[in-house]
Amino acid sequence: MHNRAGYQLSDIDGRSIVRLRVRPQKANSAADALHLPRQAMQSLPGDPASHWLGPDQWLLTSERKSAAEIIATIDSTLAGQLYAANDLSCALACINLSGPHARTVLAMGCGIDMHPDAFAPGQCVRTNFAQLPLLIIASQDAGFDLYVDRGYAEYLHQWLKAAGEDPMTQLAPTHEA
Amino acid sequence: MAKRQKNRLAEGGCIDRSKPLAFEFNGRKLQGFAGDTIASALLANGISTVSRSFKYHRPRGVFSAGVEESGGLLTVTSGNGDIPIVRSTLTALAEGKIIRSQNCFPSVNFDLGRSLDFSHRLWSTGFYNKTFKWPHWRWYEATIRRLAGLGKLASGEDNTGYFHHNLHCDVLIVGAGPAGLAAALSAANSGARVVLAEQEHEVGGSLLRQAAEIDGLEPDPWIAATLATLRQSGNVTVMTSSTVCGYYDHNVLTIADRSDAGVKRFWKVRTKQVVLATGAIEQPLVFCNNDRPGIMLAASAMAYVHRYGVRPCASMLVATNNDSAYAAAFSLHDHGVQIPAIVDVRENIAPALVQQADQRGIPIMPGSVIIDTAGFRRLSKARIGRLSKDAQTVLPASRWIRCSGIAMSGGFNPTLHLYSQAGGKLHYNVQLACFLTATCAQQVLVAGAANGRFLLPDALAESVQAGAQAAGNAGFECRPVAISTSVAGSYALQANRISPAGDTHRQWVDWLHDVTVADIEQAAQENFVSVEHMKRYTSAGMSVDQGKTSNLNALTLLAGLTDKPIEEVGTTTFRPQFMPLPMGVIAGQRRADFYQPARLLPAHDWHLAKDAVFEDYGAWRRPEYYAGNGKDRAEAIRAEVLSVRRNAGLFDGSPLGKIEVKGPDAGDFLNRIYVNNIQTLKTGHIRYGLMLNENGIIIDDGVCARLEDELYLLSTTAANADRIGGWLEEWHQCEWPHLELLISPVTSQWAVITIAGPDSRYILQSIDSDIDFSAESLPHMSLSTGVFAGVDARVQRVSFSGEMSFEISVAAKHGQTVIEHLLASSAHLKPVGIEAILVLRTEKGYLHVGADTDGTSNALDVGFAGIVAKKQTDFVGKRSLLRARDQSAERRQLVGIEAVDKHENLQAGAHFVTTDGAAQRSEGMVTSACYSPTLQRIIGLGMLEKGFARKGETVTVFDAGRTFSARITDPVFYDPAGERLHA
Amino acid sequence: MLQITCPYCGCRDETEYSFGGESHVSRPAPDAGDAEWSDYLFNRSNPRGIHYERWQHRFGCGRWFNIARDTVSHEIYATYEMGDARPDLPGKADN
Amino acid sequence: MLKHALGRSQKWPPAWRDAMPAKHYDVVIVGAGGHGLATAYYLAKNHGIKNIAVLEKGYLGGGNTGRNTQVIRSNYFWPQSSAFFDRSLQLYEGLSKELNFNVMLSQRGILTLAHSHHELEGIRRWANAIRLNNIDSEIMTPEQIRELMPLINLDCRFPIRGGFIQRRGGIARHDAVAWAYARAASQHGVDIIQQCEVTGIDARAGRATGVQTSKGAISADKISIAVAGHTGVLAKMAGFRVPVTSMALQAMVSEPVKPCLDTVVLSPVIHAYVSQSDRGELVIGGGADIYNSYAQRGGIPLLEETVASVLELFPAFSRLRLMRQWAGIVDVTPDTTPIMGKTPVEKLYISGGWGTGGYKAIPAGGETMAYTIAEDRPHPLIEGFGLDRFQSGALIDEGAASGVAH
Ligand SMILES: Cc1cc2nc3c(=O)[nH]c(=O)nc-3n(C[C@H](O)[C@H](O)[C@H](O)COP(=O)(O)OP(=O)(O)OC[C@H]3O[C@@H](n4cnc5c(N)ncnc54)[C@H](O)[C@@H]3O)c2cc1C
Ligand SMILES: NC(=O)c1ccc[n+]([C@@H]2O[C@H](COP(=O)([O-])OP(=O)(O)OC[C@H]3O[C@@H](n4cnc5c(N)ncnc54)[C@H](O)[C@@H]3O)[C@@H](O)[C@H]2O)c1
Ligand SMILES: Cc1cc2nc3c(=O)[nH]c(=O)nc-3n(C[C@H](O)[C@H](O)[C@H](O)COP(=O)(O)O)c2cc1C
Ligand SMILES: [Zn+2]
Repeated sequence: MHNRAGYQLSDIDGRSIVRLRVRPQKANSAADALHLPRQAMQSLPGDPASHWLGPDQWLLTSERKSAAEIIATIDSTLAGQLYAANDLSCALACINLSGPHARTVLAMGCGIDMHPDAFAPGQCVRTNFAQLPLLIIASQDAGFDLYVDRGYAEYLHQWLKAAGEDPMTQLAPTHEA
Repeated sequence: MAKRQKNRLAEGGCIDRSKPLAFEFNGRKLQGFAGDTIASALLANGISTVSRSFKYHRPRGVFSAGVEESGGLLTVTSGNGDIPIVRSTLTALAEGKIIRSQNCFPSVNFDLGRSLDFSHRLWSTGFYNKTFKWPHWRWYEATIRRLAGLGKLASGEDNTGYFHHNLHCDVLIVGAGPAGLAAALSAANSGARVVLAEQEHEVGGSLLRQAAEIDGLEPDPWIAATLATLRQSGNVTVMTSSTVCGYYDHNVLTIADRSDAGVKRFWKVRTKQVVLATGAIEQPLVFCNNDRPGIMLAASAMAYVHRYGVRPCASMLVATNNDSAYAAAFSLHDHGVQIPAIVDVRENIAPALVQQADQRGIPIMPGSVIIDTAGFRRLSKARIGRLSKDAQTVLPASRWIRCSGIAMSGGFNPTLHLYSQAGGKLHYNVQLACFLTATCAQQVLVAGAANGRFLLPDALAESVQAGAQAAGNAGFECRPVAISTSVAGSYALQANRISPAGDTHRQWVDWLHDVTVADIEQAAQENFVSVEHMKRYTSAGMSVDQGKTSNLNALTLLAGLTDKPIEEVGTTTFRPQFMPLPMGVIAGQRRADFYQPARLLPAHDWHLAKDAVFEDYGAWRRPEYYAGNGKDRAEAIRAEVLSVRRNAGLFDGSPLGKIEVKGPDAGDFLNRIYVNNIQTLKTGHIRYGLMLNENGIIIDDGVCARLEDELYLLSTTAANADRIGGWLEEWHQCEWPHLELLISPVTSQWAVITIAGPDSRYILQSIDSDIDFSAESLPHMSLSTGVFAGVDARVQRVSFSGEMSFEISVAAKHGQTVIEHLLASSAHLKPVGIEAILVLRTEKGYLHVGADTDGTSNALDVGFAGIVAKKQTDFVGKRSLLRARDQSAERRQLVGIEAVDKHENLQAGAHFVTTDGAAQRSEGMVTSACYSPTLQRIIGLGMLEKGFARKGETVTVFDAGRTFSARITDPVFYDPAGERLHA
Repeated sequence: MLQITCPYCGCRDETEYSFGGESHVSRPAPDAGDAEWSDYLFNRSNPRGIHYERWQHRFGCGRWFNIARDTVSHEIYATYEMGDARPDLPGKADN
Repeated sequence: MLKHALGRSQKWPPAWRDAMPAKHYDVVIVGAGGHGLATAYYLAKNHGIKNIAVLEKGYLGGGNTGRNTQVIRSNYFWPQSSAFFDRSLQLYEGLSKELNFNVMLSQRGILTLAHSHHELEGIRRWANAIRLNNIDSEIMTPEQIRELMPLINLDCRFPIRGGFIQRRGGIARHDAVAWAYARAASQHGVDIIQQCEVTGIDARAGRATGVQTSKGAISADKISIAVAGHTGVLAKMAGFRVPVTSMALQAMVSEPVKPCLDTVVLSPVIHAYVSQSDRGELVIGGGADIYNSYAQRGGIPLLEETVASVLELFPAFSRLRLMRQWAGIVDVTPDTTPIMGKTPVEKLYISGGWGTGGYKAIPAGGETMAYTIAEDRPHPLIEGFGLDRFQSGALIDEGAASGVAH
């Protein structure tokens, strides 16, 4: 039996991550002011990229800007309003999952419909994945970014690796007797 | 050399004669072909007795060709241990399989357990309830247990890969017989996402076992063409060897998938619509000695010739109450099986059938039934009797007919297990003598034989509509395909399945549990007449096939015995699993390390390198102690404690729950949450607080820091962080949504490094930092922020050890470097694990929620009466503390304790006892205890009735049968004045 | 496995949520008598039929919301936000 | 038995009589589960009351009594619980003789596991409390545990550090208990009326006078409710509220195999318990689905969780097949202690709140309720189990104190 993994995992380090939370009544105005997605499960590209977490919160991520810079922009835009912008760059680890069987692997861990029509590039979803809270972002071109509490990153990594033992996640499924 | 397969036909069947497979059965080397099941290969080799029955150890043969199998349940070795109770009729043969009979000793052909059969009258229904009472059941239990059980637990390593998958679709079609395939064609045509699941290793269902013509094609080409169309459509997933086992709420179904060797998958399917095209299961006839090897279901016998190219026996008597067995008889005949007669309960038989039988020279015996069979190990003959006019008795004259097998048909019963699981109700159809669908709670359509359409044209016509309708219901265009068939056929039936003659003790109803007609009669006599009582008393339908071939006959009998219509008797409840499935499949990947996730500290690797011994505390994996230099547990903990008391210790407190609460109403909110007054807390300061539930019970404690005017940071115990976060949200969102505040959990963002001990200030001051660690600018219970060792840090001066102590929070990614930097800076600083911290806090009398308190401890029990009394405003749990019971002085209260004899081994879990008359009574217990290296004796904390008033008293401690004396003390053993804390 | 529709995120598995018990239970004032207080603490309507209950989308958006669910069939008749009034469900009697 | 084996045409006597409801009874008991039937039996036997009806909406013993995992033990933390449950165990020990029906009591021991040093302390606390309640309880080391059950995996995800065993604990055949009481009660003249659903409770001036049923109205001097998961529904008919939540508690059985587990084992952390029945199936229990339910069926998440837990403890069971999964509706109280005794309605009594653990309580539950009904005051063993404790705050919280409720 040959094992040709139909997916790849890579750790993504150094990304700045900020969570913004506002009062639900103020969510739309904050979203408009900061160009954040207003629609459920929506991710918007940009620097920072912004991802819908709930009707009153977003995750902002950036490769280039520091968390402090992102927060400073929020501070100036939402000055005088109640909001909470927390740097979570360390709290969350990010694992990128890509390859033709990435969706197969994701569907092994959670009940989200992984059909590309139901979860398309440009969308994000928070779910219970293999008993963990996980944010999955379907990027336009680079598979999926998975954001997990850093304490659980090792577990998640091992879990995702172990999924490769299922021939369904391998490039040439083996059907040996 | 493998023997010739004596019952294999020269041609035909979906097997590949060019791929022989060698296997072993009870030590005999045999051969089958690719495409065989174990059962078909055994039959091909002329093996009739394959196992022994559960209770009477009767010889049994292969009984069916499908999921309803009761005889061919065998132990199979396949490089994955010896697996018992394998369904030989559903398991594809593979090279090298070693197959054994089970439930027999010493061998399947000569089984000592058979003596149970000869004394069967002793073991009738309920025998264990009525006997074995004297002198006591325990005298018999072990023997009975050894006799019970089908096969031995699988042994050896389990190398199977078990995996879970989730799937969403619009239409799930269960069963890929002609009905399922037709429904799939229509559903696919609409553009819906379709899943078609079939439990057998190939699709086709009953088409594989019969001659037919669909769209001008024979079965095999039509199936192949249909599969090709479905695969091309792009929106259909066809799954084989995939049994739909459970139908749960909200249209979620589970599939056990065995399609890859060495791998078992469990699919959880969420679907908008379900089409059940699960076919029907042929029901057996009940007559005397109807369980001998060679007796099988007629459609199954037909399956062996058609699908596997195997003659089940050389000559088969066909017995039936309906038309369908004629096709079996003709098929068998046409494939070289001798048919001595067709025994039909009906007087009037369709002329077309009679004519076809005549053409083949097969005699028909109308109005007749089998009344007994004979044969030693294998069947040799059957006795036929003629029914009286009313079919209630058998006329005296009878005759024996020689045969080596019987193909019987009592008609079909739709496979509605999943329908019932889905909340479907069944009703009894008198004409078809079976149960059909009535109404269902969930979104399900039933088509084909499962819906009583036992003729191919009807089944196809209905199914193309059902497939389209399901897609339509799921929001797609309803586009049925057209399928034509020229087969006509007939399915007339007369309801009698049970022979009116013979010894009812020898008429099997449930083959697997050896339940006979006599057992059911007895149950009825004893008034176990509810169908559920009958089931439980006789255990009919409770074995591994869950009554697939016995339930209908059992309740037909019960109806007769109680003079009720079958409809009124009703069925027992159908439950998952439709077919039993290995527990490993259900657990999936959730094994060992993946059973529950472990949460690692930011500096996990560093702890590992320092010889930390880890244990799980809540979700976190934390250093219990550091076992450097071969230290044992106690020794290591002692040294760690002393390093804190004498110099300084470094403790990784990162798991501490951290939640920010921000907003103009944050203070107000927290004041409602904590027992303590938060409104008087000043910016830059910290307060210890207790949280209660509404019943006044302590649920957590921790400190609350006011970082800014409108920003607070709460610390919770590590294990409770997530729970408290959720709890705060619930109060805010559900009870006080008008309060202007935001709750932000930030636990993992920060590594928290605690430096505690008399040297701690000095050590911190030696590190490059702009934070002033002096007692004046950073007194106990205050905080400061700045740059520390080159990174941003917040320092809280709080203590869980009783020493001067600083909690340094830095971004988690810097945790390890800061730890390394600190340790490098001073030889006096030693890492300490969680056990040392627990000793330190016990010495200081600090509460450990969950150890010193449990779900019965309220705030007053731990000395919060003063704080509660002073606080004017309401808080969660306050009202409960006002109940007389909660205020009572009789309650268990927190105390310190030490053994009078200081060498006495005082342990947590011991109880305080008082003597109430003759009996000892617990007055509470030791909740924490440890050897205090500081005080050099064992000390403890406990909860004791009226404890606050009993300081100085000597009490009796009980532990594992021993008692000894102990003294009640103040809980604070160390530095009661707090000089070291405030230093 | 229940499929519960979060008003904010859409339909998800029951395993994404925490169950919060009966909704619309009002918290008495602090000066409530023992009887009223214990009724609030412990007694719930626990109906065989429609149960108005609250759930938190714990693994998703974190919001609490209400649903009306039949405790026999488990069918969910309505989903509504925290603070909204109990919806009228004509024809769906409490049994 | 032999008589029947030899004589062909011998008829078996009915286990119990079918009865049509009379107009009036001295005592009407709602619910023919173990508790209702045992109460009727002891009322007749110990208190000489003969004019009794037990009304059952389905078939007798078809509620939780007929679907539970059979665990019997008396190793409770609080003295009140221990005293009551041990009385029950003692009655169980003589039950087959008393009722002349083998209930197959198998005192094979029940072992509770600890998975960390701190749990071991908790176990010590618990085991000591039990011994002080005069109940047998022994702490065991991992090695002793392995000897008792060779298939156990001591090094599971949460390694087993020890446990404690009550050797007198074990299992008894659930159906047999219901049938044995039904048979004995019927012999004492009790009317057991099946397919008779109580739809209303009549009261006049705060005093219960009768019931409305699917078979008509029945008047009674005294009425007792013993309907387990439906306690809340019946209380509502009588106009008061009870602090119970009805939930679907799941159980499952595997295919039957030869003996492979001789003790009942339970883990509060790896949440599952398992024993092997005399017929060979593993009988497995876990938790309840998290939401209120009156549906006697279970969901997938708990199934997975429970099976995964069993396999953590016994990896050797991975290839054993699960045969059937079902659920029963249990009425869980806030302190996991039953509700027994009088109600706000005079002459109306209640035995409920049995939650996940009332099977083991059936004999003592019946005995003490019979006393309570006959004397119109709580039996001393159940004085603390009344409804009034919720108002006073005098909860008897087993779950909170020991971590295990049932
Ligand atoms: C899966 C499971 C596992 C369990 N495991 C254990 C265990 O291991 N050990 C243990 O000690 N306990 C266990 N229990 C709990 C135990 O089964 C119950 O506490 C006990 O059986 C309760 O007995 P009962 O007679 O009060 O109720 P039941 O046996 O439920 O009887 C109540 C009867 O009342 C009837 N009824 C309800 N409403 C009406 C009405 N309106 N009119 C007429 N009749 C009505 C019901 O049909 C039912 O037959 C378990 C329970 C379950 C569900
Ligand atoms: N001659 C008769 O009297 C008679 C009786 C019954 C069926 N049939 C034939 O069958 C035709 C009907 O075809 P059909 O498609 O309705 O039935 P079918 O028996 O051909 O197909 C049902 C299929 O469902 C599968 N199945 C059942 N339960 C399953 C589960 N839980 N998971 C996965 N697969 C499952 C079976 O393995 C089978 O392949 C009739 O028209 C007739 O030709 C004839
Ligand atoms: C201890 C115990 C053992 C059981 N063993 C079996 C069994 O061997 N076979 C079986 O089919 N069901 C078994 N059951 C389950 C019952 O068939 C049934 O599912 C359960 O009593 C619930 O009833 P219901 O499914 O009719 O609602 C057992 C139940 C219990 C409580
Ligand atoms: Zn949501």
